[in-house]
Amino acid sequence: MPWTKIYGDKSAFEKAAAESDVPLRGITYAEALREAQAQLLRDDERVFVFGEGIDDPGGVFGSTKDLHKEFGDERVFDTPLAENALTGIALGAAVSGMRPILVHMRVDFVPLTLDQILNHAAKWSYMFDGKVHAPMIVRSVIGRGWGSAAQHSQNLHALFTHIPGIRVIMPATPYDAKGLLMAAVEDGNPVIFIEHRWLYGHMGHVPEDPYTIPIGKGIVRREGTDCTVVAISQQAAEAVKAADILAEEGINIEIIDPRTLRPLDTDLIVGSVEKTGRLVVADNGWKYGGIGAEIAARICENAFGALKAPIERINVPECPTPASHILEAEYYPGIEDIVAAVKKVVQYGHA
Amino acid sequence: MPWTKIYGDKSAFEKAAAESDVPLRGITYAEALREAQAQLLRDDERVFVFGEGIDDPGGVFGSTKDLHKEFGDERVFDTPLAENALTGIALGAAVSGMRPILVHMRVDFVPLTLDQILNHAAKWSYMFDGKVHAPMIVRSVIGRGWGSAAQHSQNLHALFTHIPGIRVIMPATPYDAKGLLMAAVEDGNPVIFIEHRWLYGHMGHVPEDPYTIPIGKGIVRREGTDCTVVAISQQAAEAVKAADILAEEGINIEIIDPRTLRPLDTDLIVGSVEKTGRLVVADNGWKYGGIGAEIAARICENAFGALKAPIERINVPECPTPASHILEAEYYPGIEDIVAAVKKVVQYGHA
Amino acid sequence: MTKENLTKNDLTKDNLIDLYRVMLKIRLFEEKIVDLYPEQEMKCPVHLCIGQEAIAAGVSAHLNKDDYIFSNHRGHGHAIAKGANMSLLMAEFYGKETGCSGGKGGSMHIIETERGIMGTSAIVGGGIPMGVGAALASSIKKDGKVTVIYNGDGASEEGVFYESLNFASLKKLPVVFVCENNGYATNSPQIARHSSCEIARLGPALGAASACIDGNDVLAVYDTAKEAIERARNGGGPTLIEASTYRWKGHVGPGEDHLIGSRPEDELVEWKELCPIVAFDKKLTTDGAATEAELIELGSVLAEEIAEAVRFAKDSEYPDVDKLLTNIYYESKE
Amino acid sequence: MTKENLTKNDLTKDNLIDLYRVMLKIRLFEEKIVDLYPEQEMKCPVHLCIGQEAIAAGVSAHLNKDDYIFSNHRGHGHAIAKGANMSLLMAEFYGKETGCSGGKGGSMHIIETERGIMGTSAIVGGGIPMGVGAALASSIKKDGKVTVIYNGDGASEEGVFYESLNFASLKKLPVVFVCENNGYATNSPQIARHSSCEIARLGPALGAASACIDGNDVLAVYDTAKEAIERARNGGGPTLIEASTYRWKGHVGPGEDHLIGSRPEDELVEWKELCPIVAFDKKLTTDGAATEAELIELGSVLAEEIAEAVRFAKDSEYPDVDKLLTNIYYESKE
Ligand SMILES: Cc1ncc(C[n+]2csc(CCOP(=O)(O)OP(=O)(O)O)c2C)c(N)n1
Ligand SMILES: Cc1ncc(C[n+]2csc(CCOP(=O)(O)OP(=O)(O)O)c2C)c(N)n1
Ligand SMILES: [Mg+2]
Ligand SMILES: [Mg+2]
Repeated sequence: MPWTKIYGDKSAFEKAAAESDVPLRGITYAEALREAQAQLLRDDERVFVFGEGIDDPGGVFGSTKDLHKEFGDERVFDTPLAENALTGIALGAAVSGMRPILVHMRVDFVPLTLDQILNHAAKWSYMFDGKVHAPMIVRSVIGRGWGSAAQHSQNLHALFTHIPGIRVIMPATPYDAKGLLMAAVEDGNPVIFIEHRWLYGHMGHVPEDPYTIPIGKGIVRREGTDCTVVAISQQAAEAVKAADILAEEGINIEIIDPRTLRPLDTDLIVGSVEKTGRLVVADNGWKYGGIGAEIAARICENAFGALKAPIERINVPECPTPASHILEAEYYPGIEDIVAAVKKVVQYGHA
Repeated sequence: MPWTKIYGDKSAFEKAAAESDVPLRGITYAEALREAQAQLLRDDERVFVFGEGIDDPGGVFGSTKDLHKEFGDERVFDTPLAENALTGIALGAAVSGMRPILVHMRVDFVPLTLDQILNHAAKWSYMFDGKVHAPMIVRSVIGRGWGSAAQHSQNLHALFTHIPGIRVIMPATPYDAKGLLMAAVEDGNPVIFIEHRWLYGHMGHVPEDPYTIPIGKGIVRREGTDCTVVAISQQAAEAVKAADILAEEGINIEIIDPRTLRPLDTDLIVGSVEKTGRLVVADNGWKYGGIGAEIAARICENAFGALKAPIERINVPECPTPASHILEAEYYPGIEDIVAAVKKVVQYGHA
Repeated sequence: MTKENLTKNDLTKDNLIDLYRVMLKIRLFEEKIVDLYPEQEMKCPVHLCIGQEAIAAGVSAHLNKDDYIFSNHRGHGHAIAKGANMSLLMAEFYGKETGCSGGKGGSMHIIETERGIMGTSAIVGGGIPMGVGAALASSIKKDGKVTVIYNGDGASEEGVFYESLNFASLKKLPVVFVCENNGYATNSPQIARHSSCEIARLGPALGAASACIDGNDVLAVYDTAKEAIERARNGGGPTLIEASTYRWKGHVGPGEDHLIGSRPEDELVEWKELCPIVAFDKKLTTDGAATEAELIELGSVLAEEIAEAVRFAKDSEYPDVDKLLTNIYYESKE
Repeated sequence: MTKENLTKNDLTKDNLIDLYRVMLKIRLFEEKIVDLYPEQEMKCPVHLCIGQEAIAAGVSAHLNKDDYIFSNHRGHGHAIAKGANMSLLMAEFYGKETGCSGGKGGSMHIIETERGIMGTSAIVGGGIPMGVGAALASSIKKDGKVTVIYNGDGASEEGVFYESLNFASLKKLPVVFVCENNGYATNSPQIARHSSCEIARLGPALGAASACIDGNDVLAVYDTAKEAIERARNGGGPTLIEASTYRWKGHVGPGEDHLIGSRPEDELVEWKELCPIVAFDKKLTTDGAATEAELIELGSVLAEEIAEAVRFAKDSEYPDVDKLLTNIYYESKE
C-alpha cells in the first residue's frame, strides 16, 4: 500500500509515484501536518492553534506556515514564553468546548508543563467521573543534530507513556502525520503528539481529503519471518534501510511501527514475535524505563516461551546528548545498530 | 541482621528487641529521617534543609520537626510555594558548594519541577564535562489513603528513573531511610529521595551514629527458593507479610528490596531469578513503563531462559487514584495480590 | 438574575437578603461538616472556608448560571455561591456514586458543569491557567461568558499565576482573578513567603486592573466584583482582586490551628470579631432591610436544606468497584 | 580590580578604556564567528549578541573574579565580560576536547568556574533560579560574593522568573537580575507576548529594587549596575535592571532577520545608528580620554587575541569517543 510505505528520500517516492498505477499525491511530513491543521481549522470551528513563534516566517519548520494568514490571528496565534500556563490554558479551553492544538517547538520544553499534563489534563475526565473531557493536543518536535545538545534534542516520549489518561502518538510518515493528527483532535482526549525533526522533509503519499487513522493501531512496515523489529518514530525510517541490508544477507525482518505508544498495539507486536521468535526494539529514547522495557515486559507476559533469543533494545546511551558532532555521531543509534542487533538475535545459540 | 528486617508494627520490633542478644535501638522511619538530617546539619556546614512548611509544628510528618530550632532559620527554613524555582535554587546552591536538601510534602508536586530536574540538575555535570557537580537532594513523600485522590497520592518514581544523571532512592525501613539519606548527601549527585507516608510510623533498628548505605545496592529481605518477589518501597512491607502466608502453604519467596531504583541492582535480581526461576514485581506505581517493565527487560537480557513462568507485575491500575474509600481499597495492591501473583507463577504449567 | 446595573447602595431588600443567604448557606454547610466529620464517614480531607464566605457571595452575585468558575482545594464555598447542588457535594464527600464527581473526586475535586463549575484542582495554582483557557474559549467563541478564578494568597507565589495573568492581560480576556488572602498557606504566614503583602500590586505590573479590599465586607466585595466582572464582560480585560480575610478552621479538617501551636489564639479571636456574617446581619437589621426573626427563619430553612443534603449523601450507595476503571478516557458517543 | 567607589564621572582614562575594551572584545569575537560560521566547522547553534555588548561590559566592571554569573543561550558576551578565556570558548564551539565544556556543551553551554561562570542554560529562564541559589549559598556562607543573572525579555514571561525574584526579595539575597530587553524572543516582538513593555515594573511589585535604562549606553549601565551590585553586596537585596537594546543578527546564526522577513530592515538600520561601541568611541575621543589611533591599536591587539583563540580551537583535538560516557555522574575523588 503506498500509504504504509516509508520512502527514504524524495527521489524514492518520485520513482514509486511514476511506477504506480494509481496517481500518488506526494507531500512532505511538514506539509502533511500543515494540511491536517488547515483542514481542521476549516472544518471545525472549535479548533485553534497556538504556541511560541508559530506565526513566524518559518512556521515551526513549515508545519504551521502562514496558517494565521489563512485563518486569522484569533485562531492561530503566537504566545508568550510560558509553557506551563499555555498547557493549562489549552486544557481550560478544551473543557469549555474547544479543541486546542498547542505547539512546542521542542519536546525539551514540555517538562515545564508536566504538572498541567500529569496532574490536570490526564486526570480531568477521571477525577470528575466523565462530567467533562479534555480534547487537547500538544504537538511537539524532537530535535536532532548540529550540536543541539543536552537541552534541545531529547526523546522524552517514555515520560508521557507512563501517564494514564493521555494518549501518546508518534507518527513516522507523512500519511500518518496527517491521519493521526486529525484522529487525535477527533478523539476527545489529551494527546501528546510527538514529531521528529528529521522526518519533516520526508515525502510520501498523502490523500488530499481529510482522513483519520485509528489511535492505538500499529502497522507492519515490512513483513518478515526472522526477527521482529519494533521501530519508533524516526527509527522506523532507519529500520527500513536496515532491512534492505539484512535482506541481502538473507535475513528478513518484520518491521512494526506502533505509531501510537499509548495505547500500545500489543496484539500486533505479540503476534509478530510469536511468528519470528525474536525481537529488537529500536528507539531514540533512553533505555531505562523506555518503550523497549514495556514491550519486553508485555512479551514476557503475553508471549511466554515464544522467544528464541534475548530481546535487544536499541537506544541512545544513558547520558544527555553531547554537543560535539564526534560524540553526537556516536550517541545516536541507526542502521548499523539495527543490523548488528538483528544479527545478534538471529545468530543467538548458533555461535 | 536486625537492620535488614522489616517489622510490620511497633510491637513486632519490640518483641525482637527484647529477644535480641545485642541491644537494639528502635526508632521510627520519620525519626530516622530526622536524625539523619540533624546529624548532617551538625557535621557538615554545607548542608541546609528547606521546603514549604518544613518548620511548622508537624514538621513534614515529624521528619523535620524542630530542626529549625536546633540549627537556626538560616539553615532550616520555610519557603514560598514555588516548587520549580526552589529546585533550581537548590541546584544553584549545590553547584556553588552547598549540599541542599529540599523537601516536598508530596511527590505529586515534583512534576512542577521537572524542568529543573531533567533539563538542569541531571545534566549540569555532563553538559560541562564534570567542571561542576550538583550535590542536591529532593526529598518527597508519597501520600496514600483517606481520599487523598488523584493529585495527592501518586507514585511517580518511574518518571525519575528514566532520567540519566540523577539517582532515585526509595527506602523501605528506618535503617535504610537514615543510611541512604546520609549516603545521598555524601554522593555528590542530584538525588530524588522518595519516602512513603505509610512507612513513617514503622519502627526498626537504627544505630545512633552516622552511617551510610551504598547507593545502588539492593537487599534480600527474606531468602527463598520458589519465587523472587522484587518489592518497591511500601510494597516491601506488604511482601514480608505475604511471605508468611505463602510459607504456610509451603511456598518460600525470596524478597528483594532494591532500595535504589537508579542505579538498579540488576545483579542481585538476576541472581535471585536464576535461582528461583520466577519473578513477581510489586510496586505501587503504574505498570506501563514502570519499574516492573525495566526489571522484566533486564531479566530478558541477562537471564534469558531462566524463567519457568511469565513475570507478574503488580501495580495500581492504569488510572488516577479515586477518592472514595471503596474504590481506593480496590485501587491499591497489597498482601493478597502478592499472594495471588506468587501462586499464579508458582503453579504455572502445573494446572 | 444578574445585578449588573446595581451598586451596593441601590440594592433592594431581596438583593441584600440573597447575599446574606449565600454567606449563611456556606457557613452552615461547613459547620455541618465540622459536626459530622468526627463520625469518620466522610473519608477525605476537607478544607473549610468558615470566615471567608463574603468573598464568594459578593462575587457570585454578578455571575450568570453559565459563567465559569475555577477554584482550588478550598472550593466548597465557591461552588455553593455559584449555585451548586449541596446534595451532590455532600454525597461526593461521603464517597458516594451520586456525588458530583461520582465519588472519584472527594472534597478537593468538585464540579457542576450545568452551573459553570468546571472542576477544582488541589494543586496550588493549578486551576489558574485553566480558568484563563476557559476565558480564551469565550473570547474566541464570543459567548459573552465571564470566568472567575478563585485562589489563595499562597497561589500567588506559583509561577503559573504570573504566566496566566500576563496572558490574560495580553489577550484582554474576560476573566477575574480573585485572591482570597487569608494570610496563610497551610501554616506558613505570609511574611515567610512574600516580600510584600500587596498581591494586588502585581495586577498593574502585569497589565491588569486590580483592587485590594476587605474580603469580610460583602458589600465591598460586591461592588469591586461588579466593576471587575463588567470590565471583563465588556472587553476590558482581567482584574486581580485581593480580598483579605481569615480562615477560622485548620488548613485541613475541622480543628483549630492555635490548638496545634501553629498560630496565636488571639489572632483567631480578633478575626472572629470581624465575622462577615455577623457584621452583615447587624447591618441588615440596623438598616431595616431584615428583622432578626427573618434572618433566623432563613437560617432554619437553610439548615433543613443542608440536613436534606446529608440525608441524601448518607442514603446513597457507594460506587460499584467496577467504576474504578470507567471514564479514564472519553469515549466518543458519536 | 573592582571599581566600587567610582561613579561614571570619576572614571579614570584606564577605567574608560577597560569598558571600551570589553565591548570591543565581544564585538570582534562575535564578528569572527560570523566570518567563520559558513565554513561549517563550528557545528552548533550560535546566538550572537552583536549590538548588546554594553550591558555585560557595564555590569562586569563591578564584579570580582569570584563573583558569580548565570546566563542563557546568548551567553558569549556575558562570559567574555566576566573574563572568560576565549580560546576555551572557541574550542567549545568547535566541539573540541579542549573546550570549556570538553566539547559536550557547545555554544549554549559554557562555563569557567575559576571566573565564577557557573554554566549557562538554553532553557529560557532555566538559569534564573540557579543564580538565586548561588546567591543563597553566598548568604548562608557569608562569602561576600554577588551573583548576576542575565536574561532576555522573553525570560520575563516564564513563571520561574517571578518565583525566583520573589524568593530573592524575601531573603534579601545578593543578586542582580539583568534583563537584556532586545525587543524580541526569537521572532516574536514583545508586543505579541507582553501586556506591557515595562519589565522593570515587576521589580517593586515583587519587593525588589529596579531600574530601566538604555542598555546601549555603557556608562548608564555602569552606574546602574554599580548601585545594584553595591546594594546586593551590602545586604540590600536584589535589583531588577531592564536594559533596552537590540540584537543585530538573527536569533540564531550569523544571518540577519530582515532578510527572512521577520522584522523590518529600517529597525535594524536605526539601531545600528545607536551602536554602543561607536557611541562610546565617539565619547572617548571627544572627551580626550583616548585617541582614535589608540582605539584602533586596541582593536588590533584584540583581533590578534581572537585569532589566537581560533587557532587554538582549530588545532585542538576532538574528544575521544569514549568521553561520551564520562562525567554523567560525579565520582567522589575522596
Ligand atoms: C503545587 C502545590 N504545592 C503545595 C501544595 C500543598 N498545599 C495545599 S494547600 C496549600 C496552601 C495554599 O495556600 P493558599 O493558596 O493561601 O490557600 P488557602 O489554603 O490559604 O486557602 C499548600 C501549600 C499543593 N497542594 N500544591
Ligand atoms: C523554555 C523554553 N521555551 C522556548 C525556548 C525556545 N527559545 C530559545 S531562545 C528563545 C527566545 C528567548 O528570548 P529572550 O529571552 O528575549 O532572549 P533573546 O534570545 O532575545 O536574547 C526561545 C523562545 C527555549 N529555549 N526554552
Ligand atoms: Mg491562604
Ligand atoms: Mg529578547
